[in-house]
Amino acid sequence: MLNAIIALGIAGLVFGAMLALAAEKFKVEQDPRMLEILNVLPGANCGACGFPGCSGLAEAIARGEAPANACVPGGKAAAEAISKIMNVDVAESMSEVAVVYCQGHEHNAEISAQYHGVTSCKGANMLGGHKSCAYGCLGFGDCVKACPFGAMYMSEEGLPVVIKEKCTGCGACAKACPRGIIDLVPPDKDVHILCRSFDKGPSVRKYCKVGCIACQLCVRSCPQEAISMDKGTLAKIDYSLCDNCGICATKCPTGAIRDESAVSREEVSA
Amino acid sequence: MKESKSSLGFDFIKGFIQENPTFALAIGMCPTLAVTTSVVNGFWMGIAVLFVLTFANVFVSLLRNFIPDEIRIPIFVILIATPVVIVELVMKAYLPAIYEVLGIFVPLIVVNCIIIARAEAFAYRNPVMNSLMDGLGIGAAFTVNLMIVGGIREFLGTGQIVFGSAAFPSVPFFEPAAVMLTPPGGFITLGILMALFNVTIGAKGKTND
Amino acid sequence: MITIKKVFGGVDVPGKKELSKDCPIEFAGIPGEVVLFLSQHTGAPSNPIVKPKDKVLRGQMIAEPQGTVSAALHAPTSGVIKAIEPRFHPVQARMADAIILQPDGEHVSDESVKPLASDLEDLTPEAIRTIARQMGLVGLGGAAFPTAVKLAPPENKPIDTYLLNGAECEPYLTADQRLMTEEAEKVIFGFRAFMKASGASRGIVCIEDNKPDSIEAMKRAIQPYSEIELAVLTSRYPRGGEKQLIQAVLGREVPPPPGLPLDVGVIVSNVGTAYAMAESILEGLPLIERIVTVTGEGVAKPSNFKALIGTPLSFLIDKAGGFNGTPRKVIMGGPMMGAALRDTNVPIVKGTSGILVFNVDQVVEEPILPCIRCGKCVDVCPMRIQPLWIAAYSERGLMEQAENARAMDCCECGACAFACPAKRPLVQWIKLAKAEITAMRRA
Amino acid sequence: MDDKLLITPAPHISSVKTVRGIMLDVVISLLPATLAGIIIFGIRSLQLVLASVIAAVAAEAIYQKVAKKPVTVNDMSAVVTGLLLALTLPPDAPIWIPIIGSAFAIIVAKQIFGGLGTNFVNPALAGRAFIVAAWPLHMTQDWLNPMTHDAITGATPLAVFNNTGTTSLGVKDLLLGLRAGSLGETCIIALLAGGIYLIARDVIDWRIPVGYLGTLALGTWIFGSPNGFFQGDWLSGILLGGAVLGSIFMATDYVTSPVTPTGRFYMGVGAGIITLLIRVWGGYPEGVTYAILFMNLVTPLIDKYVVPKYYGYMHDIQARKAAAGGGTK
Amino acid sequence: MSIIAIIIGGVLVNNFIFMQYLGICPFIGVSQNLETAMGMSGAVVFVMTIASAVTAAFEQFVLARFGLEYLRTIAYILVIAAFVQLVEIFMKKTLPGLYKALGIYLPLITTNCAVLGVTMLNVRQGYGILMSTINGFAGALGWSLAIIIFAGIRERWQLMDIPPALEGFPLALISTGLMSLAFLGFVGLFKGLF
Repeated sequence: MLNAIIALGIAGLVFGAMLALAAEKFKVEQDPRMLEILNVLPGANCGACGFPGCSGLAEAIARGEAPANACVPGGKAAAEAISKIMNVDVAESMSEVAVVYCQGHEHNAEISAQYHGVTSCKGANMLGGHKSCAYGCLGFGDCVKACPFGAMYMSEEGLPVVIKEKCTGCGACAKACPRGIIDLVPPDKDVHILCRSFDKGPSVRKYCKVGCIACQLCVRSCPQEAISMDKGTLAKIDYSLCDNCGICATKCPTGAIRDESAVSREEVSA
Repeated sequence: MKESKSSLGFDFIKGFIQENPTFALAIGMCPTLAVTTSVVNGFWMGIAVLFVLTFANVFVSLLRNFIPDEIRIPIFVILIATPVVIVELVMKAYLPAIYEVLGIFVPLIVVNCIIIARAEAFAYRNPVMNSLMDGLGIGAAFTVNLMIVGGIREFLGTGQIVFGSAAFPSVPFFEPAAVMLTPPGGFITLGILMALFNVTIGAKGKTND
Repeated sequence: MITIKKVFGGVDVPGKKELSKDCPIEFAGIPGEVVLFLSQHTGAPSNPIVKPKDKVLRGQMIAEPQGTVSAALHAPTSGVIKAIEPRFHPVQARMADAIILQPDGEHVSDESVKPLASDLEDLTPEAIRTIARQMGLVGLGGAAFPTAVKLAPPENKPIDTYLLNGAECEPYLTADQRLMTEEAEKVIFGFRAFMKASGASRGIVCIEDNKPDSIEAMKRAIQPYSEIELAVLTSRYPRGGEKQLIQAVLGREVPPPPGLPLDVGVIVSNVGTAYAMAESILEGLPLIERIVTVTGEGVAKPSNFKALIGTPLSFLIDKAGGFNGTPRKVIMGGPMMGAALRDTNVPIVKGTSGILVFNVDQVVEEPILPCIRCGKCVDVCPMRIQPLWIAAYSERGLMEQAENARAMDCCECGACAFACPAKRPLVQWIKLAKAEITAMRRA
Repeated sequence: MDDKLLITPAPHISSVKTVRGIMLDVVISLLPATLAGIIIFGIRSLQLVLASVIAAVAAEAIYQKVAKKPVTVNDMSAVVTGLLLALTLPPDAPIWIPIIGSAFAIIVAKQIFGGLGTNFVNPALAGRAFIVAAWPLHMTQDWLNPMTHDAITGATPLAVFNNTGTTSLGVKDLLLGLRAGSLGETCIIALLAGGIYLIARDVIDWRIPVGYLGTLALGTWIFGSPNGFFQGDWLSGILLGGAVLGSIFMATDYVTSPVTPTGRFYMGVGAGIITLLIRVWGGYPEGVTYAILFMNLVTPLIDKYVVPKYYGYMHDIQARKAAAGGGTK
Repeated sequence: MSIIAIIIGGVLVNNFIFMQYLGICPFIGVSQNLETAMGMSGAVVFVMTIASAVTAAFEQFVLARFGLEYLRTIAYILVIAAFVQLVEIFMKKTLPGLYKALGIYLPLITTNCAVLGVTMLNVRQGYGILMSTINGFAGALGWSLAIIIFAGIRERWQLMDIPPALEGFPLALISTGLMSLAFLGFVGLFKGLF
């Protein structure tokens, strides 16, 4: 009995002293957040997260390479604590939302060829696309796949739809779109000219029911003079001038301009 | 440290679903695989872990205000190793056959991630009663898990389930598959069970979004 | 005689040259509209020097090169400039600026179109390079690299050997074969001009053994010139790839990108380019026309045309007797590397060597299956990379791994996708990866 | 849609080879051996083969239906798996053995990893290894005598050979397959015919079977005799047991063998070494299954480290040096 | 000869992962890519070998001498934990290159049950200090072989469509099961030598 106490006591003392010494001696300058995270982590070093030990994970989280809930044994408590440490005003970053500038789904825009190859917009775009319009949406959903927040989906007609409430304005979809028809706009803007075709009016009319035919009715009707013609063939809204009045949307003969507030009003009344 | 507001009942029951150590958190794999060739082995292993876990949880929780943060891990290890040694000695004395079968996996409870994880993630920041319930709940869930895995492997591997003196009679025309008692059988059984847990219970009670 | 070295990889493809190999080159005629893209070559687009409504004459320069790596553009026939506007570019597969020319049918030549020299002795290397640049010469094998740039290797990389590429390993196409058979003398004249401009002391004409008539003609044409030799290659795709040709004929390997043939002292030019060079010197005629094979089971009368650059496909197909049945696929270029088009209302460009029309029977429409790792693509890849992995990484967006798997080395010959039993679009995936990697590197 | 032109990436022509065609070739090449098995061991063999194939196809179809994936049984890969599994069974095995084996092979070893092309072990061999571990007695004792079809007692010729280094069977019997053994492994002539067909059709790479059998022959010659080194009966060593079947039809499985020619050779040699290890010093009379399975496991490593030198490799370092030395592009 | 038998036994026959169920957590956790797996392997070989030696010495000179065998568990875990720390300190100072390669894996090893496991097995087998060291080394080699092979296989998972229910642990366990099926072939290998 005495032996046991003595042996363990001595061992404990020796090891404790050693560990304390080591902890003191090898304090390395590290990301303070990493140390904070390390403190919250269980310290079990079980490796279940796939990183070499808790410090490895803490470092990865601090660098943003691992999610806050990567620690399985730590569970919810650790995840919450870590996200608190890592929380860099996530809520405020929603300063913009994505808008898809095309309404040319399969019923609106002419399909001129059949495409068989890598099923992605990038792949189809490489071959010029299967739609007559060389500017419009290809409909394979590269943007939807790129969205890290699940804020987009493909409509039944084959156009990507942005769920405004979920969109954080990160721009991943815009980067993924090979035709550059997704842009980020201030979330309070409701009126958009949903066409990116620089083709002349007659050719647009030939292949798309909802394209901008450069008739300039919107330009003339806008009380704020916010709309101008880009390269003479495509109407464009200057969002800094637009006041959401929606008059242009009512004038547009092809329905290329969309007033979302009007749409939602209709939905409410219907 | 924020004190948990969860009820004692929840602390007990969560181990079976959201924080099921085997199926949801996938920790403590080694004993789960190694000793589950029969229900009985699983049961005793589970009880051993239950005891150690509860003991460690309670003491960590009791001492949580006196343990310095920097050296908490070594202290946890001591607080865990002590009940493990107790379990070892008790088992050796009263259940020598089981002790022999479980082999080194009894002392290895010391390095079982479940225990240190609970100590750190729960007991270190919760009151004693909650920690007690947490230890009992997780331990009980672990025991049940081991018995389920053990039961499946024992039945498929030997054709019957023996518990104490009772034995379920073998099914006619059923030729037991010895592979279930070997490592491949263990790995595959656990993998499939985990997948089943994922699509059924786990899908409903996800801890983290 | 040159011994041909062993080359790794490649595939045996059905040649199908018999459709058009005996059809003599005919002038296709003047179409109703000529569309001249400002970017028909590797490098910066040329800069238009005409305005809409301007009258131009055949051979008159209408766009000048912009920067070193660029090429001039000339009016292929006389007429009026209708517009300068975006049109669908068949090779780049996107809208690109083009000069639209309305021919007047007179086909009157500009006064600049007159013989510049009749003998190479009269020209310095510098003069030859200037002519190549003035005349808008680009490689006619497909890549359309400005010839003047190619002919001016940096001083620290001397050129010892010039290869004339008459391999034409793409199935179906016979433009080069006809050219070599019919215009052997001129081709060799142009080739000698190249050699002189580049300073190469040794020239080798490389032809695949499935063109005996061309071999015969070229053999006769090189007789007087001891510095030019003939290499007869066994036919196997992609023998005519620049790098594969150098490997087979000289046993040298070009360093991986951005390595160029001149890094190993070699320049390779297509026979069509040599012919255009000869035309430039002997006739003063810029690159305004080229030989185009219109062939495939889907055209009524496969032919080899001398066509004006900018002629619409539909015009040439009509000249070749129109469609033979319902077309399923129209390809600009050869079947291995050409681009499928969604309509025939696009013009040929300087790099267009053929137009291919397939009916349903010739078109593979198999579903894309998962990779079974048979390794056939590895066995055939002339660049000795492993297309299956690169494509798989590309499919999953793992571009860094694709880069590590040497995606950038790919020469896009299509041998892997040809060999793939699962009919996977390997080349397309690799091309996508290359585009992403290039973007990544630029960033 | 057909009135519209089709746009696809280049190339626009394609070889005649298809996945289905390749699988069909494998099935065709296995027919002689299957037929030989049926002749040698009786109609019982046919039942096993049918049970195995049907179970494999059914397992694939059912799994894909349940997992809501497109059903791809018409690519024939399940047929190949079922057939291969059946050929490795003792001819007197109960009929439920191949059924369970095939189901395990298809579902656990192949489909849950995503189906064709993604499994990392040969499904047929995984199925076989599973049933050997599950019902060892059936898999090691249910042998039949050739032609007479009566149950065999005592050790199989291979077990005898492993212990004594000799066999009472003549080369002619071995080639014709007149010996006890697994259903499809005995008739060497039929197997070789299938192998030659596959090599001629450019389906399999000769490097795997040659590397495998060559290594095994060499090893048997060196270590295979209890009397001392370099006295082993190497020919019987490769003809007895399942080495020929395994090396031609199983080690060459595309999905689970390396993609490069050199890698494939290593695969063959490695499998030969492990077979020898298990036969000469191991606890099982036969090591072909485990040898190939083990090589399946290291195939990703072989693929990663045994890669062909890319074009221009020789000049790469030189070119870099030149670039560093101020050379222009 | 018995040394060779121990090594082959540790690597192939009694492989820690496939036969002994030891060190499963890091085996599954740290096998997502080959480089990490190799770093981990190096660290495990290093620590397991020396931990075996140290605990065997501790057993012989302390526990056995004073009749304290019942404290083995607690003593070993302390010895190993302290030892790993010491190694870390030592390595950082004297072998910075090696530390860079292996150092980050060291903390993970303390709780690798294979390390404590192998020391326990050594005692049960009655191995002396030398044999313990060899056994620890062999076991670590076997563990490394397993994780490196597995990492190779897992690197391919990024190219596969895995059903969501199976993602992560379930598929890893089933794969391990299939791998251990292959390792079953080594059962009984060199039986005569043991």
